[in-house]
Amino acid sequence: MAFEPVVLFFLLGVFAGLIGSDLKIPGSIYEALSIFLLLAIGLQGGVKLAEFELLELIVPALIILAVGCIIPVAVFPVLQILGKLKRPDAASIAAHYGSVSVVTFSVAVALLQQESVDFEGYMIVFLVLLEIPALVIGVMLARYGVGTVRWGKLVHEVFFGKSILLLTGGLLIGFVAGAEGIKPLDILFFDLFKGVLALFLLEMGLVAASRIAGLKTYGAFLVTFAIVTPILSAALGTVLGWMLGLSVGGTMLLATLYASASYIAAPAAMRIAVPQANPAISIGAALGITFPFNIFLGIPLYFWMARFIHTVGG
Amino acid sequence: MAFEPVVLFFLLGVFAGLIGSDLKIPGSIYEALSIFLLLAIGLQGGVKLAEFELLELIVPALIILAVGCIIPVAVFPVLQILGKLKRPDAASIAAHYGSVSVVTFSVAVALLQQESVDFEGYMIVFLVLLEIPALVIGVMLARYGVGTVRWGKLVHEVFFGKSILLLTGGLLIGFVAGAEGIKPLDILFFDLFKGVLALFLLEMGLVAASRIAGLKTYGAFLVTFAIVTPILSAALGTVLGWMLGLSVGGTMLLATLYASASYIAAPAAMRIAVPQANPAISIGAALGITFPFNIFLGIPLYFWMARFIHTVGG
Amino acid sequence: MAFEPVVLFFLLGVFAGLIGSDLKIPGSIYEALSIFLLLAIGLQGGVKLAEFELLELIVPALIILAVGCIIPVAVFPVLQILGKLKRPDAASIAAHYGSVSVVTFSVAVALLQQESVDFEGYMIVFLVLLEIPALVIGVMLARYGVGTVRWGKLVHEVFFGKSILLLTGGLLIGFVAGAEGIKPLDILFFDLFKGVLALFLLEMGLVAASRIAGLKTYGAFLVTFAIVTPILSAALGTVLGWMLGLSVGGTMLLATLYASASYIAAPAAMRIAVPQANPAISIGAALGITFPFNIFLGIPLYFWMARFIHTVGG
Amino acid sequence: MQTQEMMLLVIISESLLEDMIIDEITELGAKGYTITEARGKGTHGKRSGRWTQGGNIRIEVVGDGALCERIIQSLIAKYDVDYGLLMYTLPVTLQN
Amino acid sequence: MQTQEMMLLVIISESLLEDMIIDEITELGAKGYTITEARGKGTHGKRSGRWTQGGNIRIEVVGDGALCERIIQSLIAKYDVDYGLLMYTLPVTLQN
Amino acid sequence: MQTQEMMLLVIISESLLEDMIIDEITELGAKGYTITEARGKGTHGKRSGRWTQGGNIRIEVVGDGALCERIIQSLIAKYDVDYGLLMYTLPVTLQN
Ligand SMILES: Nc1ncnc2c1ncn2[C@@H]1O[C@H](COP(=O)(O)O)[C@@H](O)[C@H]1O
Ligand SMILES: Nc1ncnc2c1ncn2[C@@H]1O[C@H](COP(=O)(O)O)[C@@H](O)[C@H]1O
Ligand SMILES: Nc1ncnc2c1ncn2[C@@H]1O[C@H](COP(=O)(O)O)[C@@H](O)[C@H]1O
Ligand code: NA
Ligand code: NA
Ligand code: NA
Repeated sequence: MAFEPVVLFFLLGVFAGLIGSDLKIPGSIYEALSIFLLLAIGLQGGVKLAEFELLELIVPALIILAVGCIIPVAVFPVLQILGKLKRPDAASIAAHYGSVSVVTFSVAVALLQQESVDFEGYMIVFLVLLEIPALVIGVMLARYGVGTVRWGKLVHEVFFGKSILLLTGGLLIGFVAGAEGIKPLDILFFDLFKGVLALFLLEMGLVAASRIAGLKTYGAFLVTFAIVTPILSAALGTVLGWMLGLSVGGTMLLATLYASASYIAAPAAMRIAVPQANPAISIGAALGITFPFNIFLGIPLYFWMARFIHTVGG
Repeated sequence: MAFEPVVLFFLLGVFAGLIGSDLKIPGSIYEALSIFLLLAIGLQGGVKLAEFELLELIVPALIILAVGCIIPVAVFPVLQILGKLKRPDAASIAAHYGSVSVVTFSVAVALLQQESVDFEGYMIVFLVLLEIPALVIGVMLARYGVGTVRWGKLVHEVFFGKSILLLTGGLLIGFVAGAEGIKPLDILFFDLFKGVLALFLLEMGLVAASRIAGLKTYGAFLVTFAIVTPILSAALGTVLGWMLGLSVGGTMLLATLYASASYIAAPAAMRIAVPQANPAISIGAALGITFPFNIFLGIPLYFWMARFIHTVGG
Repeated sequence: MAFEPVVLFFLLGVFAGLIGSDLKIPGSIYEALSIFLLLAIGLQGGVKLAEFELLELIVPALIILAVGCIIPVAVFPVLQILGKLKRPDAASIAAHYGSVSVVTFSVAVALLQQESVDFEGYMIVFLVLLEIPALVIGVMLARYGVGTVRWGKLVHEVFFGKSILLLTGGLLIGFVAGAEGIKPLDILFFDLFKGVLALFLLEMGLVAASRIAGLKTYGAFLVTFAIVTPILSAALGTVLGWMLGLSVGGTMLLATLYASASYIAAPAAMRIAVPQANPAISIGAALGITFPFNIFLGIPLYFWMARFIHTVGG
Repeated sequence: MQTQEMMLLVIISESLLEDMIIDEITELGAKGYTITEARGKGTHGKRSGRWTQGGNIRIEVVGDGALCERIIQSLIAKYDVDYGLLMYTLPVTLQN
Repeated sequence: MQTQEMMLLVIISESLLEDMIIDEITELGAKGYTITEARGKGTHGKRSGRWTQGGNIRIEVVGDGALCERIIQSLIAKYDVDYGLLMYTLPVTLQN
Repeated sequence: MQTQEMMLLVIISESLLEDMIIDEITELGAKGYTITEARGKGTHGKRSGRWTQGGNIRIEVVGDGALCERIIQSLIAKYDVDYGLLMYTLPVTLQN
């Protein structure tokens, strides 16, 4: 199975966290690393996007968005009925799993690059688009008939929150400047990308470790949920990617996007919009189980699925 | 007109600031970026300086310094009489505009590099020298006949303040080590320079945005002042550069130095030495108007002016 | 004598510190730089280690460790009797000088690279191993017959403290991933290494400056001790390296390891385990005298010693 | 030099709420406030200041008793149930 | 709205001791605590927060008088001689 | 264990003044002090701690009433007009 050394840094972080080492990445460094990753991934997407006919992307984008909305809507009743979770918690978790994870996406891209597999550069646009609708659906599910939502605050939080802003900002700069204009920035934003991703994964490991302890409290249902949901979502993405005519790489990335759960944008938005939800449960599942599952087993699996459907389906 | 993609990051920052995004560069990262920029620019200058005969620089340096002192002296009465500003405010603003901006200089250098235009490496020495006299003049203007100045504290603040120290320190290290000795550091200090400048401009945009709001209070005079002053100062620099026999690139850089207004060294020094001055006015003008004007319109204009005078003047 | 430009940054830091400049590297940046250096040095070692037969290293490693233990045991009575230091202080200083300094090691490696001298890649393993036993000996010397030691806490502090953890973690990742797998991380962890070391030395200079003032209090004995000890320890290392059949580079690195004094791991461990010791004395000596001595005079000297013994001894 | 007997209200809450609490206390009439970054533990669990757990802020407001009372009432109504929140008051002497 | 008269204990000590002090006060019964990063000077010299000198932490514990007394006794016994430590108490009114 | 009734003086001012204020209070006889980084708003506008706006520092000095009074007088004379400055005092019980 395909293996990408960068995930070893995540393991190191988990180990350090579990044994209670005093290792920690200072908060401001973590902030800087995320700003870097978001900008860099946006720039990469923007440069590649400049080579495409934008209008041709509208239809697939709408389809990918619409199908993506199935995920939170489908998992919500599962969480309420099978998981016996309270409405706000179920809605909040649904939003996390409907949204996407930039770091999971980056690890998938790293794997494709290592295996020298091409992919459509505009996948990054879908990454940006998919961050949003699930959050809105989550809030609606939580508040249906109950109290009022501060939509203004929420919309602001989501659209102008730093994740989306840096991704779209980077996308636009890359698009406007083009490969030529960006060249003097290549060494910072492109060549260092994977190294920075490694450091980021180290920190993610430290945080995931602190989540693993809390998981016992939530029991077998949540663990199962956090592993089965990404696999099913990835299957949905694989089939859709294949039907839309994406390459093997693109198909695998769409599957990864659907399979990934947000742990940056979603927690912040849900804490504001659905404060009754316990953040420990949703982040615990997304970061403590789904994220490690995806980077170690999920991504190689989705890669295999994408190749499989392209071989079998032609 | 010549255009340098790095300024797009400034725009992104301004946009994020104006819409009230939660994006912010942590303070310690900002500190680290400035330390890096100052050291790197010093090193670059030092390496280039090693190729020159130092003694030959003394006369032009003295002329450039003396002419540079005209700027604060000339704008002070304008600010007092036309602008109706109080003496300490007029003096503080005079100091800001007499001093120079390292980031504006860096953007100008980036433009020259992109356009493959050569320049005299020792311009960086003038950057260091020009930081200082305007601050002293500003304090004298403010305190003339009024109270006592803590000169000791001020001189210490200016000469051993981190900007000057890192610039001169870098200059000396570059000079001593030479291009050969610096080579293993090239990738950090030279190749990454422009990427770091991009991140820095992002933060500058965020800060400028917070200044733009405050500008309404100060009215049309200050806005006009903050645009006309750099143009006139640049004209002075262009003529002087040409008379001193600088290349097109060197002439443009001297114009940019004269045109730029300090927003790091000057505010800190003025807050200590002229505490009666309202820092919001001077920083607002320097950072909210002059800085963006310079990087978007000024620098291309000064470039045009330098080429013009060299074409016409021969 | 061999000279490595990177030490100029240390001088700049010392100068800035002594004149009371406001230059400082923010704490979180310092943390990030150390994490980077430790990980990078571990990765470099791991990649090189992958080329060796591990079993063959066990015997020399044990010998190097055993001989290394002589240092703290030998200096302890000197400090107590000649230096008239109290038992806890003598023990704590013994631990500092028995342990090793990663940055001193890095400067030595930088010199070898600049002089294009090869060395055994597995030296980094000894760096990791040598951090530990001296700390244990130090605690035993301090507590012999006096009170109880919280060994659990101490062992945890030492083995799972971030220095050892990042060094060994990097070592393992480099070993598992190998040169091929690490390649996309090369530019961050290898090419930038020396630039980051330069920034780190700048901060070290700032800190050393604050230590130099305090040294007058401790007098001539401590200054002499802090210069003679590394020279004697280096002599021990030189002879041992030559007897073990190490190359000139490897011999010089072993001498440097023995000669270097810890100022990160040791102070933290001693503060916990021997709280009666005054940290200002031990850190003052290790950082204020031994460290600068080593990077300016010691390392070139140890290099000369290594070449000498290989020439004379054949 | 005249001194003034005032009330000091200390509010410890989640960093996330900073903007909203500041808007609130400013609207209710506070002339100023001071914020420091904090972390801690309470009935809503540990808030280590690491990113996914979130940190706390510690807000000080010096004001008269009535102002403090208004702020307390309003913050309790809006945030006490769902968010980490601790408030205490004490008398202080304002010196300038 | 009921308010409650409580004691506020402020502990200023070396960052290095954070884990140990937190364990201590939690075992002695504190329901919560708030920590801010600090630096300072005292009889154990300057603690600038720069790495090799170490920094301080400032811990606030709101509790009843007996709890504060237990914590004070225990910390004095364990840390007062060898480490930088300053503790003071004052009465506060808990508001939520 | 003896406790001691003391005064706590809290000074909130601009970070820029740190060195000068510390020199001042040390000369006036303070045995120690504790500093935390802060930001805030007052009559001199918002001090967000972002670089060009500058941040605040919050200084605590535990001392006797006379010392606090000396520090207050001196800081008012030197900095109250031109710089952001807030000072308040309260009685505390020193515990070690
Ligand atoms: N007894 C206490 N003493 C000091 N700080 C407390 C105490 N209880 C809670 N806190 C602080 O208030 C925050 C919110 O408290 P809570 O709403 O109880 O989770 C915590 O994260 C602590 O920082
Ligand atoms: N008089 C004081 N006022 C305020 N803080 C103090 C005072 N004395 C000591 N401290 C703080 O308590 C820490 C430890 O004090 P000490 O044990 O005296 O070194 C110092 O680093 C200061 O942060
Ligand atoms: N009413 C207040 N309550 C708490 N802190 C205040 C208050 N007024 C001012 N401050 C703090 O003191 C600093 C300086 O105040 P000022 O001199 O009024 O600008 C502000 O930046 C705040 O941090
Ligand atoms: Na998803
Ligand atoms: Na100028
Ligand atoms: Na040693």
